[in-house]
Amino acid sequence: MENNQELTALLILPLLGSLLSWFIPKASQRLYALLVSFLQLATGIYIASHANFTKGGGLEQTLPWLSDLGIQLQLRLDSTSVWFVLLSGFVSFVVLGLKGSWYRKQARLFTSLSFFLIFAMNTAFLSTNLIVFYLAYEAVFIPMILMVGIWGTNAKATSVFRFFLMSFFGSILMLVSIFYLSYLSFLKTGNLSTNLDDLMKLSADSNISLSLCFVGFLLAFAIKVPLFPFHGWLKEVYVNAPTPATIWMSSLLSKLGVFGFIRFIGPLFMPTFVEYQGVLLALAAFSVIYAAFLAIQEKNPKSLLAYSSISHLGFVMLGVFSLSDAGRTSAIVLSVSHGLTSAVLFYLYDLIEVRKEGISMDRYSGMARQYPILFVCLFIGVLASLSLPGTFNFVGEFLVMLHAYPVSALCTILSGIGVILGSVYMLKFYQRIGFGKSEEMTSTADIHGFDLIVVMVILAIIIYFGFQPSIFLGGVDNV
Amino acid sequence: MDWIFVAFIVFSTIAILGSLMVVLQKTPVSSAFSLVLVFFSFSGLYALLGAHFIAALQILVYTGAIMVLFVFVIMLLGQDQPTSDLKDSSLLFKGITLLGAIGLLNVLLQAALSSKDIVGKGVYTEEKINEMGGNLKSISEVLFKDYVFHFELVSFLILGAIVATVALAKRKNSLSGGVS
Amino acid sequence: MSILLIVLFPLIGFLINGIRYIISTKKGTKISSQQSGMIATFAMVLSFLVSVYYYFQFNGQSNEVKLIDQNLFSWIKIGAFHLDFALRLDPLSLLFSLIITGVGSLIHLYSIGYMKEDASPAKYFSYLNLFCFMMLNLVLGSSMPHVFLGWEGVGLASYLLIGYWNLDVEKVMAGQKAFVMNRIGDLGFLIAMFVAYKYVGSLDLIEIQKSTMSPFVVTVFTGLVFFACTGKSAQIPLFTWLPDAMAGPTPVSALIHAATMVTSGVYLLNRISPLLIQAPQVLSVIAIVGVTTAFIAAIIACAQKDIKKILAYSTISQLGFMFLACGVGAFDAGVFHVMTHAFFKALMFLGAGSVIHALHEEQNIFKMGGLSKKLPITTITFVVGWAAILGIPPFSGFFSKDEIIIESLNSPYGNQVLFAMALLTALLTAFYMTRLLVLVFFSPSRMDKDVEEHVHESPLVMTFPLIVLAVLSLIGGFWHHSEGAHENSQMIMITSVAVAILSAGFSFYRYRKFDSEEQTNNFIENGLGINNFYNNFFGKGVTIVSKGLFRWIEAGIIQNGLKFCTWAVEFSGNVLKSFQVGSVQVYLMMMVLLGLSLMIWVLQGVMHGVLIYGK
Amino acid sequence: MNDPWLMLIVSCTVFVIGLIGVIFRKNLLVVLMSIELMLNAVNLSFVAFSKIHHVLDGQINALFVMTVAAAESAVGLGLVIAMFRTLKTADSDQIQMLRD
Repeated sequence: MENNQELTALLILPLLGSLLSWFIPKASQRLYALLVSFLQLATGIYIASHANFTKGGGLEQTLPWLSDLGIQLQLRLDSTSVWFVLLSGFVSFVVLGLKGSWYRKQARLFTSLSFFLIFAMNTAFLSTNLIVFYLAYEAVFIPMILMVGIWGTNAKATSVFRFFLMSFFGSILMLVSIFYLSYLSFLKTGNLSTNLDDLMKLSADSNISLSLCFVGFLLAFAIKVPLFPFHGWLKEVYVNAPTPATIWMSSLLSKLGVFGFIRFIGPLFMPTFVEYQGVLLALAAFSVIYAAFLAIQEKNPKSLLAYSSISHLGFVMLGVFSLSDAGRTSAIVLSVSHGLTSAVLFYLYDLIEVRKEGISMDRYSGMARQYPILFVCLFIGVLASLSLPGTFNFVGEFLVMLHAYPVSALCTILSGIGVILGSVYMLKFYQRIGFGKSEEMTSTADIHGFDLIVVMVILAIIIYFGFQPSIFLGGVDNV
Repeated sequence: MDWIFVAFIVFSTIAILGSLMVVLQKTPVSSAFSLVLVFFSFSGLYALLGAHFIAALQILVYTGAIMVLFVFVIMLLGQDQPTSDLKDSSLLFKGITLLGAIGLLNVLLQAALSSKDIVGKGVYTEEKINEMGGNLKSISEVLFKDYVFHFELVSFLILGAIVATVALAKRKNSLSGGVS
Repeated sequence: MSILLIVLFPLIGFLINGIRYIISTKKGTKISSQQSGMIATFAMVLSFLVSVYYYFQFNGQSNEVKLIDQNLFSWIKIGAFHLDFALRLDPLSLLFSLIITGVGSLIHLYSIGYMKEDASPAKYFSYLNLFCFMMLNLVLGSSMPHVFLGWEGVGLASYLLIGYWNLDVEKVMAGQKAFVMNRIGDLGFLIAMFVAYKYVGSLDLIEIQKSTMSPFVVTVFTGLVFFACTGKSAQIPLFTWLPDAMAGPTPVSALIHAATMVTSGVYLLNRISPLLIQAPQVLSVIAIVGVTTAFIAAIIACAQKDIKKILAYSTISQLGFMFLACGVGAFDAGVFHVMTHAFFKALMFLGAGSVIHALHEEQNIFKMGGLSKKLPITTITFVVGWAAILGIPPFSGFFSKDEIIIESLNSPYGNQVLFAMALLTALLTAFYMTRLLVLVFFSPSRMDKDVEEHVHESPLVMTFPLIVLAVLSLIGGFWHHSEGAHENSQMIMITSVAVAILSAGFSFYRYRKFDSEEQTNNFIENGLGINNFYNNFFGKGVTIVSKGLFRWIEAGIIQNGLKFCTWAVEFSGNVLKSFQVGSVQVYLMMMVLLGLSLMIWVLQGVMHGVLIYGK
Repeated sequence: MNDPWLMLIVSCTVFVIGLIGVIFRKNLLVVLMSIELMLNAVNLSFVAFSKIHHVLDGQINALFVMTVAAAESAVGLGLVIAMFRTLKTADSDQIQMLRD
């Protein structure tokens, strides 16, 4: 683990972007946002490319903060966090290019909130100090809720309230657990610390039962992911949020939960984790099927995508809960691929919605004939979502199931049924929008310009990594 | 029974009765005058304690400045009518409050009683103060050495109060049309 | 020369046509069918030539040499799991490549004529090339995930081509049905991979073949693979998608749903044949499923009116034969039948396409008749196909089919029941194929007048593939030499041919003068109700389950629970709000009371402290 | 004065009376006066403790409290005037605008 001063750049850049956006004229906000997020992505890639992640290596940076309370700004870029950080950079670049009401109404606020969100997200992904992680984890809410509140539609207030309530419930329990853990560590070592490395030593001590703390963390992250009984908030928020917020939620926010499982729950509570593995695997598998079933009967395309998101995240969790290094890496692969896929699907759906209002799964809209390129892109996105071999998602889902199978054959087979159901609802989604006879013709042009380039790039990445995923799999070479 | 104790009894009786009158009088003007009575008796109590400087200030600041302000405001607002606000509140409310107040008094008095046996450990005994040249000199010694920074800060506080008062008084035109 | 070229040419064709399609939609220009078709066909022909090159390479070599591995790149490498993206050519995959590229080229060629009027031929041909690319990946893949790539890829191409005319919702739904039912089978494939990885530690097909697993694991593994095959090869229980898949353009039906994709199940069973031998239970299940499928599909075919549906059920039936062959351990016979079937069934589908084309999309055989005079080439070639499927010597079908029938009795896994069923199926096959032939080509015309006037023979670009396939159907049988004839094989051969001819004769007699619509049994025509059963049981079942889950669990428990939580928060807020009466005095009172209680609580301790301090 | 702790009793009594006045009275002028009472009571105890402990800090504090009290009453009376202007009353229960 080498010490590196560059990591703060990943935090400072978005923060600066957030502040400076207030001084940029409204008309050039989109350009500015793209520029800053591109810079951010480039910085991320630059830093990541200079690090050596094999054998648990990475970059680390410690800045003193409230050292008396055992709180430090400890950042770590390792083979787990690097993909999430890069994903956040990439997705934000994609999302900020999307035109919409958010660039017409209070554009400065939107850009500012966006970069603040990225800042908080990156802090959460990088920090190994639990308190700092918690702060960032909560800070993510602020821009998220404001975005839904300001640019959202219909029942935004209730949905946001539920979202906040559930997430806050979980994270408060996590905070209490963090305090308790640091208290325990204080009792044991005499030093007050909330650093992951110090707290990790607790789980080795078999005398200390950490089940309650485990539950606290579990709830916080399971709500965020979300896992089956905790997914109630998701649909309404996804539907009512403006598209950038939806993409952020499905691509990044849910990954924050996954990341929490991998980064914190795994090292902190391994013995307890193993104890509850069976239940959790069952929950993950059930999530997959349950959400798939719900997606089938869904009439609103955006809700359908929301449920499909839950279903796919069930797979991710299956990988995490297999509790092996390979399973974890597979889960990361699937997380990244799902992040890209859902980003592109929501992105394209936004483009479709702009072209035609009132799309429902009840009838055929017949848009494919009119916008052939848009629908070619959408189809590839749908295929990726079906995890057809040759796409990045297949690699992830295949590896996840491959590594979950030895742990629990039943759960793997059950979640496999989700694959079948996935083809039912995703094809339905595509067919109902694209096929059939279209009633009226509008004059809006087919996908073009920036949108086309962005979508093509993501799709190219999805296909490229479908065949060359090795860059993601390096982390477990030493197994 | 030395004269100091007698003076103490007199002053404290006036103070307590006066403060009761402040609370119970119906017209604000009477309350204000009762308050003047209280201030005077407090000044006497300070003098009994040997805090002559504070005693003088008490007269100057409270009776001279604050009370004038009060009386001036009462006149300005025309609050010379007796009010019945004491009777307005419900009996339950009064009961609970009185009970609480008596409880508080009980606690405070216990605390006061417990300080009976305290033996002072500071350096400023009566002899020392006399040696230094009296109360005023010893206070200024402490005030301008140890507390000079705080003293300066207080001037800012007063400045702020002046500005605030002026601001409040000047808002006549802007406020009259807005709220009501 | 490298085997990569075999798969590369279709890919290039796919990309060229795909990009041309996108550019044309962008610019709004129209692409001619000839151009796109020639590109696609050329790609396939090149691929075919490479395959032929390897055929001559392999010819005369010993069996050990007949294996070429080509490692393209490292695909997935994680921990102990290492997977290469590698192609492998051996006699089995070479045979399949030859069929795919050879028959594929012909069908591409045929499509140029067939899709002449189509709006977006570039799209169509890019899909066809995509299909061939995926199919070649399927047969040339060296590891199970690679095969799976092709396996899912052909399903995708099949979906796209079935629903090619996507303005028609019915066709789209047929495509979806095919895709989803295939996916059900694919789940078996996936799990088979997991089982293999768990017990073998590798997914390379040769390693799996050579591995020694416990009998139970072998049974599970082969059973799962077989389940996957039933999906792709339209066997019981997953066969109902194939008749619906006829919604696609006819060349597609010929290529995908007759010659190549549906036979991939047979390919896969052959691939794992060393393991199948170790699992006799699975073998017998395969045989039973195969022969039952063959029989049931034949019965259903007898009552069909749609020319393509008859051919579709006939395909299912013939696939059943192939599975029967695999099930009785006669894997070679199965593969042989795949080849001959590819020839004659593609021929018949293309012939049917020619008829449909001539009659302007008319598919009901009772609205045809007497076409032999107007479509001479089509008729002659179709007759060849008919003779082949009936198993009349020396047509190709005779050799392969009779070998299967013989093996079903003689092989160590065969028995009389299988044999009897197979024979019965042959009888039915002869009946319904003759019915089709007679009603379409020889009986009195039942066509509408205006349709009849426009009937014309297809152009050369369509008849040429017919002729080639007819020749292949005629001579294809001689490529395979069956060894070790039993003493009763002569007898069986004669019996089966006799049965076929008798049945055909009866059918000919019955339908030769037919001039009205036949009253067929509705139950049989609708596929013995199996399709309806699936629709009602699984189709509606899924809907009911999903609606039920939504209604009872999602809306009932989860959403209401959430509502309750929000309500509880609001309620407690309201309760606390009632303390906010808006009177400063009350607030003060509360403050005093609270302060007092805090004071008492704190002072308890402080007073002790003071006392101690005092002392 | 040899028993300064007796002053504390006076101080406590006056304080509680002032408190009762703050709570009971609605006329803001009287409330302000009661607050002055309380401040004075505290001042007295400061001075008394200064005597008890032989330190002068108590008296200094009393000085500061006086200044604060002066500032407070000036601002408070200003507020009362401002309020009287808008609401035409000096009763505390009329100030409810922030409720609900």
